[in-house]
Amino acid sequence: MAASTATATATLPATAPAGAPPSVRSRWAPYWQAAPLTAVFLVFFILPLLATFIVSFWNYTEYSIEPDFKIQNYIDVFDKCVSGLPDLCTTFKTYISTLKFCLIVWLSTLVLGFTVSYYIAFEIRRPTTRLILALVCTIPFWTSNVIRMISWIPLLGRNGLINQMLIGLGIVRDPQDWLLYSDFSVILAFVHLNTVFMIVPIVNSMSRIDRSLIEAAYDVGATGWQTLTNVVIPLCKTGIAIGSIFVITVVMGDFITIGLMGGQQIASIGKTINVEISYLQFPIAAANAIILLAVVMMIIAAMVRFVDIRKEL
Amino acid sequence: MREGRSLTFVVLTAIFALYVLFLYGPTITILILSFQGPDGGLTFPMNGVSLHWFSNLFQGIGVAYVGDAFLRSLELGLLVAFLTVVISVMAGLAFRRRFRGANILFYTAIASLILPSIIVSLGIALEFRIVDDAIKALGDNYGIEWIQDNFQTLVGVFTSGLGAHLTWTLPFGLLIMFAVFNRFNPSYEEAARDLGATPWQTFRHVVLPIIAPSLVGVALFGFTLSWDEIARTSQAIGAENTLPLQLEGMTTTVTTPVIYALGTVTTAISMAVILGAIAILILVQRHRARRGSDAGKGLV
Amino acid sequence: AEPITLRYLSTATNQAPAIADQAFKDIGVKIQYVSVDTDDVTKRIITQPNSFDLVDTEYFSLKKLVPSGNLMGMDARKIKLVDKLATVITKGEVDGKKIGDQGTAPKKVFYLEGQHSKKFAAEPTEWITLIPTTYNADTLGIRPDLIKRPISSWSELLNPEFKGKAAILNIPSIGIMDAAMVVEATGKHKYADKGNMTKDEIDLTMATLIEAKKAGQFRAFWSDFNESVNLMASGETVIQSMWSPAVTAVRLKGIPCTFQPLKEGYRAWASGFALPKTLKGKQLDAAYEFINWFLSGWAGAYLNRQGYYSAVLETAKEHMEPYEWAYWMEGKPAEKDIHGPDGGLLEKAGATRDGGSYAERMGAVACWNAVMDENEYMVRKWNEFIAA
Amino acid sequence: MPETAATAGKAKGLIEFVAVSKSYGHAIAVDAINLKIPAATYCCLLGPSGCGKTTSLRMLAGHEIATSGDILLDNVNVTGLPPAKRGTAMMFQNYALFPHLSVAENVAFSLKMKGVAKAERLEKARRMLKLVELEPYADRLPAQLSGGQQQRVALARALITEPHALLLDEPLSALDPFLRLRVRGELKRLQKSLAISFVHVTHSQDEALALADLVVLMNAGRIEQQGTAADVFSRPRTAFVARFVGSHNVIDLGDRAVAVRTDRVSLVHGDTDGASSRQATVTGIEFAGNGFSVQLADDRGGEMSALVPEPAFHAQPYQEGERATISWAPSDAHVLEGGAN
Amino acid sequence: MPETAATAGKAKGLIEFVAVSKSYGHAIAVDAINLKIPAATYCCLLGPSGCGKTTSLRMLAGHEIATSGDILLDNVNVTGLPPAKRGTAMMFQNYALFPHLSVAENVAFSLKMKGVAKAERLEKARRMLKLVELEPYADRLPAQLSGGQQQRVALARALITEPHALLLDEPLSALDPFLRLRVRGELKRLQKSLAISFVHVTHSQDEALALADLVVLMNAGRIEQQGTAADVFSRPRTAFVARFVGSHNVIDLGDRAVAVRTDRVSLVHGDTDGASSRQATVTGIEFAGNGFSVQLADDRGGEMSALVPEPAFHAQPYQEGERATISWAPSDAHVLEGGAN
Ligand SMILES: Nc1ncnc2c1ncn2[C@@H]1O[C@H](COP(=O)(O)OP(=O)(O)OP(=O)(O)O)[C@@H](O)[C@H]1O
Ligand SMILES: Nc1ncnc2c1ncn2[C@@H]1O[C@H](COP(=O)(O)OP(=O)(O)OP(=O)(O)O)[C@@H](O)[C@H]1O
Ligand SMILES: NCCCCNCCCN
Ligand SMILES: [Mg+2]
Ligand SMILES: [Mg+2]
Repeated sequence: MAASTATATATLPATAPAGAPPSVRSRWAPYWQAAPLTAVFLVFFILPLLATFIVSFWNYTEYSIEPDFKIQNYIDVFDKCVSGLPDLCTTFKTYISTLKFCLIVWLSTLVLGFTVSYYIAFEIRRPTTRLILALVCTIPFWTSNVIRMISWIPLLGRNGLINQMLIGLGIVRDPQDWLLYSDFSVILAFVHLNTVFMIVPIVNSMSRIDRSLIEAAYDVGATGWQTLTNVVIPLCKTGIAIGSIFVITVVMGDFITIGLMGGQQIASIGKTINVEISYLQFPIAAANAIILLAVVMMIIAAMVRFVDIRKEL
Repeated sequence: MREGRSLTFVVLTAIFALYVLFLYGPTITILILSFQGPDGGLTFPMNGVSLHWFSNLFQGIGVAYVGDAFLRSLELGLLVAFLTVVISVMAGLAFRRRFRGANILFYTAIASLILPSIIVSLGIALEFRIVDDAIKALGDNYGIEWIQDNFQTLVGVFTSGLGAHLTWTLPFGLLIMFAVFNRFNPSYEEAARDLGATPWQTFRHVVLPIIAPSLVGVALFGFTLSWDEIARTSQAIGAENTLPLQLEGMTTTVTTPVIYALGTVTTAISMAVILGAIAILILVQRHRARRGSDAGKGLV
Repeated sequence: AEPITLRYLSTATNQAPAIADQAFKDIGVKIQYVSVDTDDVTKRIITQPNSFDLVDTEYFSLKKLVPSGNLMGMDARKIKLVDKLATVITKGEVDGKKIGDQGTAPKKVFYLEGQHSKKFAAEPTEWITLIPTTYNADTLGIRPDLIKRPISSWSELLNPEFKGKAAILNIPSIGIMDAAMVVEATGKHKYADKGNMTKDEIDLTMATLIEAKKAGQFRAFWSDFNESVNLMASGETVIQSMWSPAVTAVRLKGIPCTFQPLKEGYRAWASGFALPKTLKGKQLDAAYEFINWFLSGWAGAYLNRQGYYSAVLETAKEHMEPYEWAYWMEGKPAEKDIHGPDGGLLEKAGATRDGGSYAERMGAVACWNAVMDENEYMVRKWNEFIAA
Repeated sequence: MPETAATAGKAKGLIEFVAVSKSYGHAIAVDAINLKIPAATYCCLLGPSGCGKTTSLRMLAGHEIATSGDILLDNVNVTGLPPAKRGTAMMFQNYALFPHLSVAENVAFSLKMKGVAKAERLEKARRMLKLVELEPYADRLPAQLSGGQQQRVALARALITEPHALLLDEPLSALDPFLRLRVRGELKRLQKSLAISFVHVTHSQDEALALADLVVLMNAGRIEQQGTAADVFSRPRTAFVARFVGSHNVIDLGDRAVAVRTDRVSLVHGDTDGASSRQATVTGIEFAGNGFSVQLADDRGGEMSALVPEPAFHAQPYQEGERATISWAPSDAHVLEGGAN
Repeated sequence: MPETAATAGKAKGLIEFVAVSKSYGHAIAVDAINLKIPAATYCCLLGPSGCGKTTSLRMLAGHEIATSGDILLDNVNVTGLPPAKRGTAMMFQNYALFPHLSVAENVAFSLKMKGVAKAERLEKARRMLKLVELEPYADRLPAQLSGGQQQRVALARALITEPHALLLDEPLSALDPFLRLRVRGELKRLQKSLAISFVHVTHSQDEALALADLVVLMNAGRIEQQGTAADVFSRPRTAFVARFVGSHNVIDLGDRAVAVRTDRVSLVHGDTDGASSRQATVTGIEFAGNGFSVQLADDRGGEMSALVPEPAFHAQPYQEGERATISWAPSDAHVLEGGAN
């Protein structure tokens, strides 16, 4: 345990001033150094976002989009959303479906990711072992997502390995349909693809927790669980937040996983946008994108209110 | 924390093992099924064992130009990795000092990371569409023949596609560089200047070699992210597909285990790239270590 | 000299490497396939008309494609076999008999007023929109081993008996027509044109689909050829709308599958070649040369052996064995084993083709794949259906 | 000295190590040590880096499990007990204050863990903070305190558990020299007023000298010498101790080795004969505050050093390179066990 | 003392600070200091944390630009020159050895920057390494060296630039106590043999005492006192200096304040009258190696302390709480400027 104390001190956040560079140097250096980054974000992020915003007010036909200023696209998005109540309109239903997946996947990846991170960061003492286990968690990341997704099909299908096993073991008599092309398979694939996004930042946060803090908690009588809730969790809030933001944005914008694993019959806002784009309805797709952006930003803003993400850097 | 192999440890080990099984289950399934016999299908049971689907794959599977897509993705990935390193390092250096707009730039990077990819992708598609239209209108209005005859679009793997990938990899690169420079001791640079190095020499001979291992990390990260990117590329790619997009197309069009063979091969290649990079790092470190080991046995 | 390369845009199923190889052998033109899904073919023609030299797309998309002005009318004078093109496409007739023309029947969109016109011509002109490549009549595919009773109507698609085991296409404009076939079969409503519904008809049709979806009728929606094969072969579905060669593909795996003729008739489709407006010079010449080659028989025979129908039947016949022709086109029992274009065994001697001869099948067409005037509304309703 | 306090009725903190060992794999960090620290004793653990000080302390705290042997605290065998059940409290080198909790919450932490109601525990914490004169800082976060203040918070957090023994691992090393002096005075006062034992690991001899009732000097996992500070510093048992505590000349007399304090030798100019003396060459001169420390290379190959009082030095200064004779009274030389090495 | 070296022809390193100030925003780190360090002088900068030592050193090195004032090195005004052009070389606290370069490459770094050919620069580096006795380690990486060896590499790397002045910021603080002693001897020897000036920032009085020809004691951005070590330690100019260097009683005599060394006061048991004396109560006793330090609270509210030699203490030990009288010879008391605060 003395060894873990030693590594803990080694990984303490740098107390030195944040790498303050020599003070005597050209004042202009930061500007040209930051220029390429600025340029990339300007051309491929800011302007596209602006274009999306502008186009969301344009008109469109089957085969063209035309500069205009009309809010019809937004009205269309919210078609019957008020008048149709108490029945939910398509947009609300789609958001509820997307948010439902988001919540379930977020909770699952959080619990699973946190547990695995805790195991790696606190239960494993040798730094090399820790590194290896962390690598083990990230290696499947290098197989194409699409292939990893479709490889669930031979496992989960009506005649898949799992069903054969369940029937073979006499656990069920008939093949279980809910294993594939269902909410379950979508969630499974999401958890499978995204838990690593939780693990990496949380392990990172946890490895910065000074081991002596844990000992100090035990020393003054905290149980393992109390140490977890009173010390570990508060201290890796930032990692949790970063991981959560990843998972939430990925799930909110997804259409591929939901499509492939949901048999194309589950709605997601990403899929709506995607369908609209394939029918060249860029303006309404843009309007949907702007609304999605607003929703995601609200979720994240709520999250960031509790945590200072920059602290982690 | 104290008595090591506690119940917690056992339970957590079990959970971890299950997680790893869950994580690798599909990968292993692919691996096994790619060795299906010639008559085997996409699902279990195995119908013999063979290399049939691999040979099938290397003969070219006809439906699509996977080989071209593969090379294209490789090129794009390497370019993205390279640009991510260069741009992130430069920006990392910039952020060590105060400059106007630093905060906006930082939050833009964060926003680029957290914005749903489909929106970024759509935005890039729209932007290029508008620019394309503008150029064509220019051609028509001024009767510029070259434009009328030849110009089609600016969209492409190495224009809009590259940009889309960079919006995804650069924020990661930047965050890693923040971490790297946070831990970078500025007295190395002062020492270099003290010893007469120009700013460029300081960077070239001191900063760069010291942060080099992290840069390998950034490059690997950039490559992997690009190699497997779909959502951001989906709307912003031109006529030619990247490998993952091609694969996505194939999932609906290929009915044979050749797709698993392809999965196995791509996994093997990405693993080779990554393990190769790690091996190089280890070798370099060994080499450095060895230089000194014979010098003096009596380490004081 | 450098061989000319043509970038050939279409769905993956339209892209047989053998055809490309043969074309290169015969005329020295290199074909480079660009494969995307059905919707994306349309999208690319409109947004990236420079990204291909030749496109194989469907007639129903023309309503969107022609107004974009990105395609050129094909010069009929340069198509050697223009007079031999199947009348099913050009006139909507089989052996002189009119067939169903609901939806975007090819004859409605076959000619343009001028080479660069954005309007379809009512009468034949020398500017053709698409030179047909393949066409066929789709119906339901079923698993007779799992259903174990005769199926004769589109209404069975939504029969609760097959709850969780049915599928339709994920392409909204086609999926809704399958649903319309069901609605008509159940007698709930009679459409003036299933391929061009009014808003009310769209609402009604979608309501039917939504009801079925909520009841758990569908296993999954498929987007392309092989996905439909996989669903059927793995037993995920037992009844779904399908393409003829896909049914053959399922049977090839040793799994019983029938391309079931139904009393309400077929939903037909046709695809064909178009050229981007900007194609010129040697590329343009090569494109015409390739199209002429395509119609000259080898490719037609190849397609016919796949189970599609080719555009010029006479030339295709020359490239097929008589027993093959009898099996594929005349609905006769196979005299010998039937092999696919890749040489694989498709049917044992003695088998007959589901649905019978060319005339029986194409003669029973009820409607054609279509893009509706209310397309935008339809897409919105489709999203509603998905969200239900 | 410790006896006085220990004999008082309420004195707590009688600590016994009985043949306690700790090994990590094959490496033995602590090698069968026996140690008895009377109740209410200020004990300092000294020794070179890696000699096992921290390990011993952590075994006592329960953060490390002894490989063999027993540890007793106030006659209870605590060898197998968890840290919180032992009656020890630990003050960590970097204080290990919970960065997300306020000063008061840090101090109240152990009470919270026990389920004490919020108002009550904060009240108790406030009283504890008063003791360490930090009441006004109760609502700050640790990062907003100076090193010395953080140190006192850590102290308060440890003391609120009412330990029988307080264990401190290099508690002063992070403080600046001024603060270090102040805080060490406070520690000593506190220990006396609480009448419990403090076990304090340090690298610094000054600290040990100033604080310890009992100095325990370790070397390579074993206890090399224990006793009062004066004992250890004036009468080192072995050459190792003599060298470690410094200000001693270790002189090899052939049959035995002796140690003589550098302020007990006398130095004269030039070569002079005599028993208990060495001829030598001056190799360096350093001012040492209370005199000049003259470094010498003695002719038999040893290094010696003599502290010459200021007036004497000024009267007849030494120069580098000059010859000089160093001599000592045999009564000032005491014999070292185990020779000169 | 420094004069002897400075007067030698080749001696280098005459450093002058002329009204040099440095402010960060509104905060003044260094406040118009004037300082002249003769050539070939070992100068130690001492002072409490934050008093401006590092800032002064860095201004001299050129890593910080003076807000106002001039800095001269060997009569050249270097105020505006870049670091490498000044003739100074800096040794950083953690040595800042380039971790990716071998020892030889580290030492040769400055030559490489100048474009000296590889063979030549490595040869020169090798000669430099010989000087610091590290030749056999030329091919190692810094991480493979002990702290003391690293320190010598840093030294060699600095010295290869043939500086007129070597600047060291707490060069010994990272070393363990044993090593610290050894290395400080080496530093002093080197400085003498090179006959250049060393400016050495330290927190430790021992270090300053042992090394410095010239001690500069700073406080809050100003120089509080400068002089030989003996000067500063025996004759503190102000109460601040007396307190900082310790071992002094600062006594407020009403009209003036004086300082008396704790080893120059005499202590007797009980209350006794007399001039130059104070009645007091014993508040603490600490062993101090060469005697016992007795802490007293004098009846006028001051705190005092007396160093009682061991034999005297043992003959008549003091107890806490006992009354005692402390007295001093007026000749041992010297007057402090600025009173007792
Ligand atoms: N977890 C561990 N695993 C292996 N060896 C260890 C471990 N902890 C300590 N050691 C070894 O045990 C010995 C004693 O270490 P310990 O930390 O007790 O020394 P210390 O006296 O506190 O030293 P320092 O003064 O440097 O803090 C050392 O040789 C150390 O390397
Ligand atoms: N870059 C800076 N920006 C603002 N203030 C600074 C900066 N560098 C130093 N200071 C301030 O200048 C004063 C002098 O600092 P300096 O580092 O010179 O002190 P020091 O004597 O070296 O202290 P220490 O003994 O702690 O190293 C301090 O109050 C410090 O806070
Ligand atoms: N080989 C030509 C196959 C064409 C298949 N296209 C089917 C489209 C059905 N909507
Ligand atoms: Mg220790
Ligand atoms: Mg400093």
